Amino acid sequence: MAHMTVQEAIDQALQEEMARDPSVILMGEGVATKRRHLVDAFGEERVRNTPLAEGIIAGTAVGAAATGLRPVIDLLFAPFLTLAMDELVNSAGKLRYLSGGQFSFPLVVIAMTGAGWCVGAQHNHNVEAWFAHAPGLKVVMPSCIDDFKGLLKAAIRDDNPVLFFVDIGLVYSTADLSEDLPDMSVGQAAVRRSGEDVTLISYAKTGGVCEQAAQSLASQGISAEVVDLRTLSPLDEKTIVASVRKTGRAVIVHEASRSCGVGAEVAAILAEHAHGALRAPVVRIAGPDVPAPASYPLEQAFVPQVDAVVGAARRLMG
Amino acid sequence: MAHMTVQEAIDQALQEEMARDPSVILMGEGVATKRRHLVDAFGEERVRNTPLAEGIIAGTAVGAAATGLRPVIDLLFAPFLTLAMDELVNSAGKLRYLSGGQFSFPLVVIAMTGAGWCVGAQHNHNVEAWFAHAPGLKVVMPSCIDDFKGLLKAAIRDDNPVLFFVDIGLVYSTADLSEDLPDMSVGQAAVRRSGEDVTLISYAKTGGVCEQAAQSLASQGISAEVVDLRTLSPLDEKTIVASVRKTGRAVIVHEASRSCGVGAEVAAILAEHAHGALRAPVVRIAGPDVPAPASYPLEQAFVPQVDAVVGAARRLMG
Amino acid sequence: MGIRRYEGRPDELLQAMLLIRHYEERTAALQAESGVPGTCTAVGQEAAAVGVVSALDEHDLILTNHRSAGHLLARGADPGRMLAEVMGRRGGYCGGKSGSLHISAKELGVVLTSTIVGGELALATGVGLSQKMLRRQGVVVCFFGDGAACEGRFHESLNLAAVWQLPILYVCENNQWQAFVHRRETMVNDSIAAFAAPHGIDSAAVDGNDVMAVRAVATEALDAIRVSGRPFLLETRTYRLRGHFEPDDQSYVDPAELASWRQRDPLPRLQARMLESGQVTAAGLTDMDADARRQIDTAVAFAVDSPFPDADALLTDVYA
Amino acid sequence: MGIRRYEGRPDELLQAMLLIRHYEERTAALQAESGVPGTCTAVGQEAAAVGVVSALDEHDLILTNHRSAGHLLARGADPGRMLAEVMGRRGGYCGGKSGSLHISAKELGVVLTSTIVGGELALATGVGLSQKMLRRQGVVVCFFGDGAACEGRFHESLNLAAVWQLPILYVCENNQWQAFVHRRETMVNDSIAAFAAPHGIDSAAVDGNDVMAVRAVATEALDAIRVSGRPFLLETRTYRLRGHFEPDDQSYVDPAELASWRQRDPLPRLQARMLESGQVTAAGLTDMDADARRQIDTAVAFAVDSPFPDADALLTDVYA
Ligand SMILES: Cc1ncc(C[n+]2csc(CCOP(=O)(O)OP(=O)(O)O)c2C)c(N)n1
Ligand SMILES: Cc1ncc(C[n+]2csc(CCOP(=O)(O)OP(=O)(O)O)c2C)c(N)n1
Ligand SMILES: [Mg+2]
Ligand SMILES: [Mg+2]
Repeated sequence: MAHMTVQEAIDQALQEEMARDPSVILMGEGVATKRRHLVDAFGEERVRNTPLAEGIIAGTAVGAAATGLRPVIDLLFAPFLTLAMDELVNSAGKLRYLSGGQFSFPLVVIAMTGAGWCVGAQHNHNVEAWFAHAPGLKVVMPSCIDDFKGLLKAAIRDDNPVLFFVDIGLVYSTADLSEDLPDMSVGQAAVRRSGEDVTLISYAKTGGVCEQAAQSLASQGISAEVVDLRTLSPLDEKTIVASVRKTGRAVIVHEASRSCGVGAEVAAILAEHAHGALRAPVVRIAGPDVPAPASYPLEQAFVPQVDAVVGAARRLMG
Repeated sequence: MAHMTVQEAIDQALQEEMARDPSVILMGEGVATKRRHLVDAFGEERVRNTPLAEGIIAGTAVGAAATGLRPVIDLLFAPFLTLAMDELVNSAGKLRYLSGGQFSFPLVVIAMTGAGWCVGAQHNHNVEAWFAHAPGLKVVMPSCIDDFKGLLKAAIRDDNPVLFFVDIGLVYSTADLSEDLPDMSVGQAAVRRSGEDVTLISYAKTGGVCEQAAQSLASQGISAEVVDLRTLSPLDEKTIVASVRKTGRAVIVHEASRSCGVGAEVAAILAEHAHGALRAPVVRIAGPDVPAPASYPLEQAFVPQVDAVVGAARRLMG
Repeated sequence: MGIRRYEGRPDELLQAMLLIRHYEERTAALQAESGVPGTCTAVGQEAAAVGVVSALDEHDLILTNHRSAGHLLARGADPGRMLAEVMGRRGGYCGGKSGSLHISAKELGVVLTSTIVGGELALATGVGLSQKMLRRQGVVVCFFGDGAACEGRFHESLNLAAVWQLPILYVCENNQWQAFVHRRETMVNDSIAAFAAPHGIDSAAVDGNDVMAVRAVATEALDAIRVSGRPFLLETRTYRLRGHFEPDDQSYVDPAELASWRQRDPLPRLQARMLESGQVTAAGLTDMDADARRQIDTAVAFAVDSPFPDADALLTDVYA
Repeated sequence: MGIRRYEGRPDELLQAMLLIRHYEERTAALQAESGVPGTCTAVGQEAAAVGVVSALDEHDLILTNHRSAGHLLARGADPGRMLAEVMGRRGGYCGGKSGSLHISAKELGVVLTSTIVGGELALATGVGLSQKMLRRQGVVVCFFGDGAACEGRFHESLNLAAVWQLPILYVCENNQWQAFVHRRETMVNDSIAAFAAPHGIDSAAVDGNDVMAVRAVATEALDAIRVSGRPFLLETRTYRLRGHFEPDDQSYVDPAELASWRQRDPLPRLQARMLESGQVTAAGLTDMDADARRQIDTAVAFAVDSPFPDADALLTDVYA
């Protein structure tokens, strides 16, 4: 076990996959500057700084993916994905289908998002749900260091386009990275803590919020199960439904805005497939439907807090 | 009452609002060609063909809206919005907030979407949920001719950016347009048909599907209430919840893909706020999570059909 | 049918142009008569397509857009499978899922067709990067319209190709129209080739209705790219003689402009030149025309016979 | 504090440049010492900002980006309200919601600041359209970086402004860096001004570290725009002497390049010229420096005293 930042775990994943497969390349505004060691290891051909133009970076990745390379692109902050939506949604997501299966698009898009740096809504906007609502794409958003490494490796090996979102609040957090990490695959949720009374469902930074809430609840005699979605598309419906069928109560937590977020999808799945088991209303604790402010206390107020999760779970217990 | 196409009703709305308010302008790829009569009425300054570049069309609208004009832009087909996401989401949706309220953005974006013309997924992709998941924007998607006119007028008068989606399947449908249309405002759902046993919730083209389903159900002794959302953001939660509290059952229908669609939000609202009243699982009948195919029978198979809605409602009745 | 090779003889080029012309007019007629889905035809632009495609070798790759029939047919596509695709039939190049707007045919090296205007420009650099990094032969040819040159992606693509030295032949088919907007309404200057220089790219503009001229300049450009590995921008100046998307009554088109370009129709122009120089007889021309027409008859029969896809095709080909 | 007017005297310009320099260095110091949020400073680029802004009249409007402090301060912004905004305080220009990256000040005509690179380019045409259609005086000045010139929006914006004849002065502050990427890595040619001509726009490039030269060419360009109503592209060639975003150790910067540009620091250059020509004494310079420093001291005190916004501010200013 090695103690390191999430950023370093991401680096390891890139390093290992680039070493394993010569068709993996890395492109982005500053990747060759910031990940100089990868240039040293794999050369300037495979680690490329780009012009400042997200659309063509993404388009280049899509074109390259269809013709033999496995590009990983770093588009920096999630709001910048707005400049690459055509390439990601209309090309990467649809051209396999529209061509009758002639092409596949093994590529990974990395982007940071979320509160923590007081940079405001043009750098901090959790748009992962957009891509869950776009066909042909997969969406991964890890909550812990092992998943950052393991799921990035899985995303690179996946033959489909994968959006890999990195929660800003976690980038420089440190933790122990497991040695002998098992091979992971995209699409599986994890039950982080087993419980009987209520299921707390979340992803990314709010995974930690839910684990803290579960501890607090435990001390109050409430047994909470904690489900970490890990992959937002395709969603692991089975794990979600099984947990809530067991506990009968669900609190869904994420930082992204509420309306049409991933939490809405989870709640809908529960309303459809766990209706009989639900002993209380489903509750969502989500970011408000407002842009993310820069001011520190406002940014904090945007993010779901442990207290709110604990309070919601207690209310559900009646 | 005049019989006309939806396209003509949209024209009337534009005509009336441009006559009423000289700051309303219309821009887009071909608007001056296709709506020559508006050029004749209001001049080339106010009705402008643009270069083929959705990003700058939208950006121009946003900049103009903040400084005294009320632009309406026609971006043709919804998938082309991918090229204007930065301007719509990061600028129109956020710069009021980030500037501490210094600017407002009265503008309307018109785009067509949906099945009916066999044009495939790069012209037919229902992305309205993306904008419901983006703060600061409003989203309207009418189902009937009166609403196409009345809500477009309301959207133009609204001081906020409004996405106005036109279902391709309705554009050339004809119907009687009410004279003396009352002033409408963005944000209100409509109960199209009152019922006791089950609520059918939908918008756009599937509104008609639900009304047909309700008729069919009536003949089978099931009384269905039909709710037309009309505005997808902000959602009229009150009307939705009140209806389902009354009927105890809900079938949500839309053509957009299921995952993280507007139907997910509606289902989540019901799971949160109508839990006690729900006598059966919530059901969503939505487009599949795949791109829209061009081939006629496949395109038809993509769209929710009356039979499926009737079947779902019957199953809920047990 | 595989990739079509050309020696560059006028009769070969004429034959390809006739096939395209008959294909396009037949799809338009089928639309008008039988409600077959509409298409974006490239009638009047056959020389621009055939001039460039005939200059390619079998390793070269093509990216195209909504107005692609000429490129595909010139490359050797089976008009039957093309029409089947237009009609949404199983026998189409994409199994009916594409319809006319995004037909790719990987077997012909026609990859990643996009109907998003400018879409192919964003993808071309990636294809060029693969060619370069995987040390493959073959230039990437990217066809796009004058309208696409208004999208910022055009510049982003040229710039990246220049910086990374990618083997891409950019071909702007400047047909004077962008759907229902005249090119003049969308740019101040008349030259699209002129956008190349500030990006550090060589360029040329050519009479796009003269197939031999197009072929000559395309050949030169391709040779230069094969040597230098650098991109090149070729503007073919031509005209869209039919409307944007069938049906289209062209009521918005200045009749004088249309008439003047009809005078420059690339087919009669090539035919006249061949007659003049004795490369063909009048009877020979009639035969060639009839032959192309027959091929289209066969194609229609194939397409009409091809079944629609099964319902379960709705859910396939989404993920690899 | 309102819009600042300039007669164009060197001492006025120097005063504005000193204020910016001290402001930027203080924000960097506050970041390093007190954990105040980081900023994108424009140390080394003061002449480019002051040269242009000092040439404006009170009707002109400014759009800027993440590296905006110089533009705002030159326009007369209160450094206290600027710093309060950086610190997320209620007394900031945007009530703390913006932070440093998108500070607008409508009262100064600094509108629609965007930290999306190229964002201001997409909005500028709309502001220009309002000016034109509402028959308002005032040119729209749009500041952006060499990096923004890589985004397609740059071209889309220039093109539309040319076609619609919008009164926009585009000012590219070519500071040789795009965050952690050198400009040379992102384009083949060295001239950004050269992109104007194919769009039908006039342009000029100027030594961006010579404030008098910048002011002169900006004045000329603005005069031309006021007469013609047409856009103009001005490239100011300058250098980002500090890092991209504080803290930044600039370890990736070639020390020789950095040193050579330090030699051309616009402040000592102007000071030396003023001394030489007798426009100021050494003591005068010392006084001016101390004065700017005092203004920043006052600003810091104001900002630190300004309270954070109330919690309910989270939900306000979303819809009009
Ligand atoms: C991004 C985008 N915007 C608009 C359209 C609608 N559209 C299809 S073709 C076309 C005109 C394209 O003009 P040009 O690039 O000159 O190609 P041409 O059709 O003339 O061959 C338009 C506006 C589209 N498909 N994609
Ligand atoms: C669309 C977008 N991409 C990337 C970024 C991250 N970023 C912020 S500033 C910057 C560099 C901008 O370079 P340039 O335009 O030259 O302006 P400068 O910072 O040099 O003033 C980058 C990459 C961003 N804010 N927006
Ligand atoms: Mg054209
Ligand atoms: Mg720069």
